[in-house]
Amino acid sequence: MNEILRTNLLSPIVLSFALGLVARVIRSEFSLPKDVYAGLSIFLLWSIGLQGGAELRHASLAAVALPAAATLVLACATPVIVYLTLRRIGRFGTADSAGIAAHYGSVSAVTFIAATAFVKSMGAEAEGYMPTLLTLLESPGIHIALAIGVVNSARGSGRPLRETLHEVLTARTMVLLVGGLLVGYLMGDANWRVVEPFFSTKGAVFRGLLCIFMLEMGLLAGERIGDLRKVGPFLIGFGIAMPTVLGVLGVWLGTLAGLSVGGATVLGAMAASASYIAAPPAVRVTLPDANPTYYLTLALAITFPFNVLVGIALYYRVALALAA
Amino acid sequence: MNEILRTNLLSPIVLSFALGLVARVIRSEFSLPKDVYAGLSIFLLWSIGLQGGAELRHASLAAVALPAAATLVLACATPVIVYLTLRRIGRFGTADSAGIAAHYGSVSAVTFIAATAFVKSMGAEAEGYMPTLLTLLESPGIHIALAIGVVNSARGSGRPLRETLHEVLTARTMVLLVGGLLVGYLMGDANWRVVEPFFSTKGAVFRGLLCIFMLEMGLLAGERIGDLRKVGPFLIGFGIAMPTVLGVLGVWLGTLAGLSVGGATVLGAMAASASYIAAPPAVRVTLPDANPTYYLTLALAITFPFNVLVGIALYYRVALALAA
Amino acid sequence: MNEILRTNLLSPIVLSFALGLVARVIRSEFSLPKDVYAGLSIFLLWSIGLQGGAELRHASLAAVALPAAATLVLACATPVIVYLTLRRIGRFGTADSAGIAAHYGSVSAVTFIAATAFVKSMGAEAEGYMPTLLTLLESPGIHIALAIGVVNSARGSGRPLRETLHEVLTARTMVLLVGGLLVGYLMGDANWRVVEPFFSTKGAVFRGLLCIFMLEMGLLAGERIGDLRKVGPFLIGFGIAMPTVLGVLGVWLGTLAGLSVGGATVLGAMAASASYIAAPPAVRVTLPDANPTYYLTLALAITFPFNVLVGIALYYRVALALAA
Amino acid sequence: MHTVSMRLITIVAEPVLADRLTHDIQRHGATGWTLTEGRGSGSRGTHAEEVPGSAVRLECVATEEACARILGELAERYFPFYGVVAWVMPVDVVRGDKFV
Amino acid sequence: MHTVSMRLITIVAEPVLADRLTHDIQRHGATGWTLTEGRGSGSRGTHAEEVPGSAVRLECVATEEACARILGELAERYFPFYGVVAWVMPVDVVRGDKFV
Amino acid sequence: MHTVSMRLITIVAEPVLADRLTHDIQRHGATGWTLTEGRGSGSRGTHAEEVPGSAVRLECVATEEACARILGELAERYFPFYGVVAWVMPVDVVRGDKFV
Ligand SMILES: Nc1ncnc2c1ncn2[C@@H]1O[C@H](COP(=O)(O)O)[C@@H](O)[C@H]1O
Ligand SMILES: Nc1ncnc2c1ncn2[C@@H]1O[C@H](COP(=O)(O)O)[C@@H](O)[C@H]1O
Ligand SMILES: Nc1ncnc2c1ncn2[C@@H]1O[C@H](COP(=O)(O)O)[C@@H](O)[C@H]1O
Ligand code: NA
Ligand code: NA
Ligand code: NA
Repeated sequence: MNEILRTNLLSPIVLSFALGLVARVIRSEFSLPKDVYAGLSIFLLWSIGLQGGAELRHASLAAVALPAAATLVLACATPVIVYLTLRRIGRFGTADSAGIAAHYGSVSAVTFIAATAFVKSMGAEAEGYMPTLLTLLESPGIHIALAIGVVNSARGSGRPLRETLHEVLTARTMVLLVGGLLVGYLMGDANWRVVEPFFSTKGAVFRGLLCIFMLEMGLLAGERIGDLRKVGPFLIGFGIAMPTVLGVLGVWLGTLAGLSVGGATVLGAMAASASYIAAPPAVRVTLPDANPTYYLTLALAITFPFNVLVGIALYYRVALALAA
Repeated sequence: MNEILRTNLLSPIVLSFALGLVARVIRSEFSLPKDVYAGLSIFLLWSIGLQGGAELRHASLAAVALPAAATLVLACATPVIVYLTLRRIGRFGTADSAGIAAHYGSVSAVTFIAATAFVKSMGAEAEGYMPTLLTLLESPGIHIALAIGVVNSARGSGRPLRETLHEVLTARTMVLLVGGLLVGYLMGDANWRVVEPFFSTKGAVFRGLLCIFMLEMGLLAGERIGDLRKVGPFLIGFGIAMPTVLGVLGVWLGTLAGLSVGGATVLGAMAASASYIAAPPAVRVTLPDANPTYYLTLALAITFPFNVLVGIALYYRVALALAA
Repeated sequence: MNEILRTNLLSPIVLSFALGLVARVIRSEFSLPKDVYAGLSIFLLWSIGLQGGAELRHASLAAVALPAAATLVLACATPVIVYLTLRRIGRFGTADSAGIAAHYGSVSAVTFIAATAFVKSMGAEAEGYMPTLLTLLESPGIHIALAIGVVNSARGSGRPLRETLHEVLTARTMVLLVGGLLVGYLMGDANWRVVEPFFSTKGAVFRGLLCIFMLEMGLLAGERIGDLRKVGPFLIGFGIAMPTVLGVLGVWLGTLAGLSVGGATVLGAMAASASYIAAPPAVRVTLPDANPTYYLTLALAITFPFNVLVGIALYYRVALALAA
Repeated sequence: MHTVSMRLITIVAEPVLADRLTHDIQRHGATGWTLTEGRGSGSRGTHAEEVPGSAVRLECVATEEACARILGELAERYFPFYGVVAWVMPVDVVRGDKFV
Repeated sequence: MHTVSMRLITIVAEPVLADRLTHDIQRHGATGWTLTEGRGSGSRGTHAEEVPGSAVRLECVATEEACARILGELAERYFPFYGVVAWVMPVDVVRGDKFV
Repeated sequence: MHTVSMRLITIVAEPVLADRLTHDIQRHGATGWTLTEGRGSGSRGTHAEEVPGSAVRLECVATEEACARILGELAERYFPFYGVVAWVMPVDVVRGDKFV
């Protein structure tokens, strides 16, 4: 386990994240310009989508079917598990519980990439069609959690749930992931080979831009560190224990569905991760009573670093054990 | 023709454009950040210029002279043909006719690239010095059309035509295309080889960034779709018929001037295309009476998609026929 | 010398700079969007840092120690030389002298890269650990010059010097250079090889983006050309003579410390260069009495072009002579 | 120059609200609006934005009544939940009919 | 704090007009201006911009007379053709001589 | 809608001052601020910015006294050295207690 952790901690992705964190802690004014940050996240999502589509051509429907089903099971189970844990054990209100559930119900694309890179560096590359599973996991969990929240909440935002669901389905992340999947699939191998060096998630461009993006992720997480006091010990523990549980669940389901060790690890990391791009605005407008400090601090300052630093390596160990 | 069309429609350029269009139609809030969009268009124009300059070193003056002359003929003929058609047949006013003529008199760099990529994928690569022709065609047509408009228009903007012409000549597109041509020419082969993988219009970086740019082009075109009702059936027909006429004229002149099938196709596409970067602001300030809904909808929502989806393949068929 | 100059003047870096300059002189409205410019400078600094870190793994401490010492000597000597020259010979006030000294005490990363590229094209590649020296030279000179200015200045900004020094130490340039150095060092060779094609300062991406950055540098320098009249003949002469002196000093110290011809040239160029990213805001807030027209015009419109066009070639000649 | 007195309402809010606010003010009779992006700080620390502290600034010239209705809706629907501030001031415009 | 009463004119317009407007206001005696970029919506739907809906917002503190002259020029040269709105309001400034 | 009269102070300055200004106004009792980025021109030609002419625009709703104190500090610490202009105007706000 030590060697695994070491490999992970010295990866450029983790080091860049750590640098960003440190830069914020020493109160550097450095940050990525807004449009550069947005441009990078567009590039990363679009690349993941395209590559997923291109790889999908080489996968048989039969091979994808079971892992896809496992992913959909996760999409439904995750928000419910999170919601009930927070309501019953944490004694949180409806809005807060549902709001946090929406974040864990969806997935963090950067965690996905970090996991993909990690298993590759351990010599256990994941299945090529994993981005398809990412796309499947992106939005249903948000829908389910918001529906739970709205149904159980007396005081709504006065805004039809339908509008928010439309927004989630047509959000940037969905357009780029689903659209990229389609474009990558349709363009065919010859066209893909032309742009592959640019978009491939294993290539120098993608990996290099990802480092720069992780710098900013570190800065953003660092910005939330002061909020750790505000969320209290229960949520801090929750932000570590819950991804561990969900990650192991994801690895187990993935292994059951026939994924390789690498694939199961990545699915576990997806299940364990909390969205901080798609979920926050959707929750903000639909469940205005939910406290943003809770869900943002959990997603960005606790669960994201936990997964990237330790969680992924852990899920990999579990996947190895289950495969044996 | 069917196979040709299919190749074109499944190219990443066209697919990305279509995705952007669909995203707007389903009312997604997705769009490229402003600075990213501007940065991409700077990169694309600068790459075209550089590559044109680098290739020009390998072309003899004799080989370039005739195609250049053909291009200048097109630059003068296009705005006049468009202006007269709109005045005489369409019964449009001076300002509107001249404004639209300025757009068709110039050229759409993205259409140029789409055509270049298309002929290459058909195995009929265009001459290396084509970007030089693009540069030649960029601005004279705008000057001619604006001059026609100002001379025939009673109500001017109270602004000296000279100022606008200076603006057109020193606009971003001109600096990047003409400047890139010079820099690419002067830097020599050894220097070009160092940066070629990054700037080459056939390379992964250029093609990849072009896809992302096309996404936004699709969004922008989609934004104008609602205006199709406002421009009326005459202009919709005009936006398809006129590029067809100009495209065939361009292919014919190109073939006469000795261009290959690929080169004649690309020249046709240039003639057929309408500028939506350089022309709109120039027309807006010089001919304020001209209705922007007309020229923007024509350039972006009718002629651009027509050329990219169908026109280029058509001009290629014509070029093949003329060469035979 | 003629051949050397010619090679330098026809490099893409210099040509792009010249194009930007010309574009501003003919009053083109062209410029890079703000966020693109900031994004490019982040990329360039981060790449230099990473590559320096990756190369440092292959250098023995013994080899780096002497050049590092020479660099620190330069960092202390440069601001003092500049300050005394301006006070004693130029009869400038404390604030102006110290403000200008802070700029020459630091270093221009783009001049560094231009010098690195130049010596490589002359077949005399510099040592791989040069970015480490750049990082060493970045901030001490600013600290020393500001301290001189504050101590000798009656009228301060009412702001503790400590705050400004903290700002300089945590500024964007420092985070990216020092942080990049650490990340590049720690990630190890295998990880570096994955991202090297993207970040390498010899690669197509870095060189290509540098060209685009130089375009904007030309525009910014052009913007200051009108200020040449305001700074007067003494400072114009100073902006050429001082880098020559400092450049020769740097080359000499570098040669003494055992650097190769290429390495000594680059160290000379660093000593001769004036910062225009880190120094200006630090001087502005700490020495508000110092006239920004002086230090900005010197750094951007005189010394930067002088070094890039002529100085680097000169320092190379000197390094050759000293090595012989 | 003949000018007419109107009201200018300025609303600063969390970016997630941008689209809803522009719809709201048009529903209350505003004929146009201008939006700029920036950042800010106030009583609510945390915004649900990717970039903390970002804010949109919406301006609208409208009649006194329209501004009062807009303020009322803000107070009811947004003030309790969201980071929103708003202020109103009288302005002189040419072509007053444009804003009614 | 001794303050002087001046006028603040705010002009929102299509971006193509940015340079002309800054020249115009200086011609009418303004000593400075501030410009921010944003987007907007009004009576004219379509702007000749690459990005539809983009708008520039120009502010200028000047004397009442200068503001009146600027409004006059706007009304004559731009209002009939372009997407432009403008409003004027009184403001208090320190160092009133800076703006004359 | 019950409104309260407050003051809005707008400060346009060189970007290097942004952080200091936001601290200053909070020290004088402002409870919040909004900042947008733009560019401008005034009596001082040269700013020490990478991009010449860039400017930040800081807005703050506060009490009349707070605004007076802020203006006083600006006049003393910044006006002599830096490119800074500021203006104040009365505005009506809902929830006046938010700004005290
Ligand atoms: N006193 C103020 N003056 C100007 N803008 C303010 C003020 N208070 C708050 N704001 C802006 O309104 C947003 C929301 O404020 P709040 O609801 O207090 O968090 C902040 O992000 C600021 O941009
Ligand atoms: N009532 C309004 N309040 C604030 N800004 C407006 C208003 N009407 C128009 N604008 C701005 O002025 C620009 C031009 O307006 P128009 O000429 O009506 O198309 C729009 O893009 C808006 O940014
Ligand atoms: N009369 C004015 N109206 C509006 N903004 C101004 C005015 N004068 C100066 N400014 C702004 O204040 C900044 C500093 O002005 P100055 O100190 O005069 O150089 C300028 O960059 C402008 O953005
Ligand atoms: Na999840
Ligand atoms: Na054309
Ligand atoms: Na130096």
